[in-house]
Amino acid sequence: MYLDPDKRVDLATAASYVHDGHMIALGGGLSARLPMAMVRELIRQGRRDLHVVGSAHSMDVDLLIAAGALAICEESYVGFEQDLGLAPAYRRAAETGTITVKESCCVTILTQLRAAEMGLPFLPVRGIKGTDMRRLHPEYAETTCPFTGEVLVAVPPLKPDVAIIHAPVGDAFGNLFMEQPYVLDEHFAGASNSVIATVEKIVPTEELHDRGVVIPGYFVQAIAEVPFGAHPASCYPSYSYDRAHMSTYVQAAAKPESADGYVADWVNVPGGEDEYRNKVGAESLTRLTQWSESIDQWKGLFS
Amino acid sequence: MYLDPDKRVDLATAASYVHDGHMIALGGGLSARLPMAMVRELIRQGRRDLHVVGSAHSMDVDLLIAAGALAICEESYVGFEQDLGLAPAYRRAAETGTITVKESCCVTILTQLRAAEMGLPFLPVRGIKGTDMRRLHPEYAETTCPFTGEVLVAVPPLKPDVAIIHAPVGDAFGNLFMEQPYVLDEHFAGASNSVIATVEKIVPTEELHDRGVVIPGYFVQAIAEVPFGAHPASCYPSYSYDRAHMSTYVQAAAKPESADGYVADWVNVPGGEDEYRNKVGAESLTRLTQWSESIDQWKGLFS
Amino acid sequence: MSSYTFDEWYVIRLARTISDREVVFHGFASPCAQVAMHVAKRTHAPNMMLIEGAMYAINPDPPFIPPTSNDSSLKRGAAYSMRFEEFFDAAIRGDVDRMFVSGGQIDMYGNTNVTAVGPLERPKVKLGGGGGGCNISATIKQLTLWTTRHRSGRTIVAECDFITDIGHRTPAGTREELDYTGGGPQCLVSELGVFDYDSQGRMRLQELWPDVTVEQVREATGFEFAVADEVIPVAPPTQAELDVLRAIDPLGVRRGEFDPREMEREFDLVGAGV
Amino acid sequence: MSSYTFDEWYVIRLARTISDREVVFHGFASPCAQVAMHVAKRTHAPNMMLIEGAMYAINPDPPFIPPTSNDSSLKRGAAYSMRFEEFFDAAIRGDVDRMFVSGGQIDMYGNTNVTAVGPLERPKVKLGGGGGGCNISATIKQLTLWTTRHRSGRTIVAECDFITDIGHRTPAGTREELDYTGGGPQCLVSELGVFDYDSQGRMRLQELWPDVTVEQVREATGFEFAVADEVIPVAPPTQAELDVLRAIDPLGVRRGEFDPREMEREFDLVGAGV
Repeated sequence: MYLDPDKRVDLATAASYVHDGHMIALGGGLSARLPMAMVRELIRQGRRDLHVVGSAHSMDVDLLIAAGALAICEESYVGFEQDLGLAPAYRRAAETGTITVKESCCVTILTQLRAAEMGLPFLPVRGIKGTDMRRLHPEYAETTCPFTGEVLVAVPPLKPDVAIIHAPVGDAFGNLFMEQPYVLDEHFAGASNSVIATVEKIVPTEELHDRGVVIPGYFVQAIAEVPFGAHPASCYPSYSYDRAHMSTYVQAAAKPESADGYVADWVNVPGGEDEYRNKVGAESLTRLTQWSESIDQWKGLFS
Repeated sequence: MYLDPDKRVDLATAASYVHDGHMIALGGGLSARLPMAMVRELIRQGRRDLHVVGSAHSMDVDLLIAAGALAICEESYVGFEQDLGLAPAYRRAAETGTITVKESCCVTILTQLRAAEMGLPFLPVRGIKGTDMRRLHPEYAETTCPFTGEVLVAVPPLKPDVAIIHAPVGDAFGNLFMEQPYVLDEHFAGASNSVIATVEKIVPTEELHDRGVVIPGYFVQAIAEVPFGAHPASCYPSYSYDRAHMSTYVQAAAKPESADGYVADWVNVPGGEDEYRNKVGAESLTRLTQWSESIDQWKGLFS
Repeated sequence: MSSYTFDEWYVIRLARTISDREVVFHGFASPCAQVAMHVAKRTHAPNMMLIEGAMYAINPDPPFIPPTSNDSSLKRGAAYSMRFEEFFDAAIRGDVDRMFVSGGQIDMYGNTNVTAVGPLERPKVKLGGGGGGCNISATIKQLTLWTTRHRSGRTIVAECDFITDIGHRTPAGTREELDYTGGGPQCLVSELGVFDYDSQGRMRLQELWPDVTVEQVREATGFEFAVADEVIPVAPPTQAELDVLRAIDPLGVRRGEFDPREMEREFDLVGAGV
Repeated sequence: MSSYTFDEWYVIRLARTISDREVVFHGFASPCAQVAMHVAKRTHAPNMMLIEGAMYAINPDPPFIPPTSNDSSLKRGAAYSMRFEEFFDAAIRGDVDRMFVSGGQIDMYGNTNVTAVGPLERPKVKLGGGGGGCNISATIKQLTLWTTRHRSGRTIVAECDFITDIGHRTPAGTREELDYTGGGPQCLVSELGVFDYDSQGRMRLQELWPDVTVEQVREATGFEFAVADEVIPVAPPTQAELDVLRAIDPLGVRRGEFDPREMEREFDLVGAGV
């Protein structure tokens, strides 16, 4: 439990809590609330050999792989759905063996996080038997129900070293408000040794209370205010996702050289997040915040 | 899952879903949000041999015992705290052996409800070992962690036939809003075969959505509008608890004859809940709703 | 009489695999299934409970289907959104009636592979992964399988290189032997035909699109499959279904699942190729 | 110099068992512990995390302590209230530093009985029950035991008729043998004295109230207990502590725990009986 009343730090300091070789959990999912600013900062700081666990993700994981920061990927999905297709860097790394793929299932990951949250050394999980998932997970075992005799797969707790969560607003203590879907963020917070949070805006606690605390601050070790910290993912109600930028990334990541180019141009820039935002451009960013003005405007962001 | 768009019924119809011998879960806890109107209606309808499961309760369980409706009590606590003391009917029934006491622990009950919610035939629970709880629960077993070798107590799922939940507001589909503490209500809803709900007021879904749905309507089989349906327990934000009435009950329940008198005077009345509310009196009820007018007024309800 | 394209008809056929009063779920990256659920809810299955993909929103009324599964537009109008664990718990304990499942490979018994084509250690194609399908395919009551890539010859295969989601039986045994309570695949809708599963859990051709022959299906399929005594043509869509479909998917995200050649298949309202 | 009553001093002594920066919990039906936590938070332990009894509210600022543990007044000013499972999960996984535990019976090792006095099948007194104490007494880091009924002679007993909450060892073994990670009882505060536990987990007298003798404690205790080399008087409360206590508990709910005779014990600010 982290009891300091004021945990505000800058992005670089927050990122320093993540060490080489850490097991990390990335908040949000697919195109929503990905902690992209923190991902970029970890790359800037040269983090290596990370082990990422979670459910369905996209550019956050792929960019860490493209930048050579990831050693083990234990997600249930990495990709850009039917719209932009397979995750280029993930695919290449998996096919050439430069990362260890420990693909998992949402239910299994959830169960392993719950084991950590509940302080239990194992939990049974229904499913897995009969599939090939155990070929990727020699660490699973079996357990027999003492009441029914049913044999179930037993999974160990999953305790990430750090959960990295981005939210629209938070307070100095680290209380976080976010909209649904929370995805696994609540469980990441409960299962991890610490949470480092980035938020669009740090507000007084009273304001946060009125909106509703989703992740309590006692799980949070550090909080940094980073506007557009999820870009190019969405962070509702602040902004929608930047489909054009995601598409630019997917095209660049298709080849190692152009992937390096993306990292050089957008991530490893001397001005950090300020420079990133400038490069994306105020006009583009503002457009993403205007999703709520009309259905046509919203829909227009996806055309 | 209960998918009817309109599940509104009267209290008597809602109560008819509870059958003799059912395992029931009562929502709320201690002096808050107890489903007292439904408890009274079950007594009026002569329900027998009920098996109640839950955490810390008071007059709801004690009144069911006083009226002879309960056969098995599997709660973690039944009483009136330090203020009004031990639960008279519960105590008498336990000491004379007229009910079966399967006292449990909040964590164990929670774990057993989770097993039902998660569709698992057992779950391990930390604790219990070394205490005398297993003397009350021969159904528990043991399981060995396949990773650490630790022996833990294994508990079976707990699937109540009916969860009986009272909330300040709901809609026709059965979506319910309530304030914290939710106690075990969410888990009762997920683990039980059905939920029957009473609410202070049924409102349009849009209004409920703005306040926030806590229990989704797909768990709810029937919903009845019953003003002061938790009295003499509280149902915030509508009203505080009626300490004087609780005290009247505790005094009456101290002896079998006066306990019968309470049931005759307050429960088995021909006019049902209308008569109950009349008897409590509009003035008393109104006073309980005025808790929010000032701190002194609120505090005054407890003096 | 207006004409319609194959993607429209296909999604409407998918929608018809849903019965009224079912609790139905689609995963992310599944626009055809996603649009099909909204079509069903707005036509023949008004009392189904629609669980919206990655949002877990209950019966939302989105203004449009966006090209990503967890956009906020997809929970508009929903009084409630499940938490992650609420949905998966419901699926595991058997409270979900139907899920849509697809895969890079699908075998005779309806097992699917969304993990990797080729050897696991050095795959030829690393697919995205299965989300939660692995576990919940065991317990959800019925599965609708779908693919828009049957014609490729690489999708409906004798044996999956990796079994991610479970069909009627795997080398480890039948569903009964594995203690699984879900019923497994009920049907497979492909861009060539519609299949059910026989009592042994094997795929069987039941319906054909009017511009496809049994021979074409055989050529595209990696194993011998049974054929129903009477193979019937897929019933044409109604104007009401087409109207609903076009209203809910103005961006045409469903089309992202198809090979461009399939887009050339166009029909009129009696169901004949034009 | 103003005088104060025993219940006030007692609660303040209980408050002092809390260290700053601890995560602390009291159960329901525990007004002395409840008030003590608010006193500690407002005096020497401003950075403790106070988890409010049956509300699971974090660091609330209630306008008064009501006579029931889940009244809405008890979450006033809290930015967050834990769900039931959030609290109990935290307690089981070891994230809670201290819990207050009492009982109708408390034995030499700090095991407590809140279930039944007398034979289990036909108890002499059926107590209310233990809430969540049974499980979480195993894993919470430190326990503060308290009783206001030591003098009765029936509370501090050689052996509990039923062990609901676990102390340092039970007939089934020590905490280590039972794989329990919590440290067990750290101290026991009674209306006669204050005890700690020795390396064998046995109760040991450390402090006495000024109006109590060791002999009186012996008479009231059901077993031979060790006595510290130097038994010190309980340190008197400060005016600041008394002010805070009186402000937070204007209804005097703490008094409900005491035998009326204890209310006659009155002191002045140097700690001597008057």
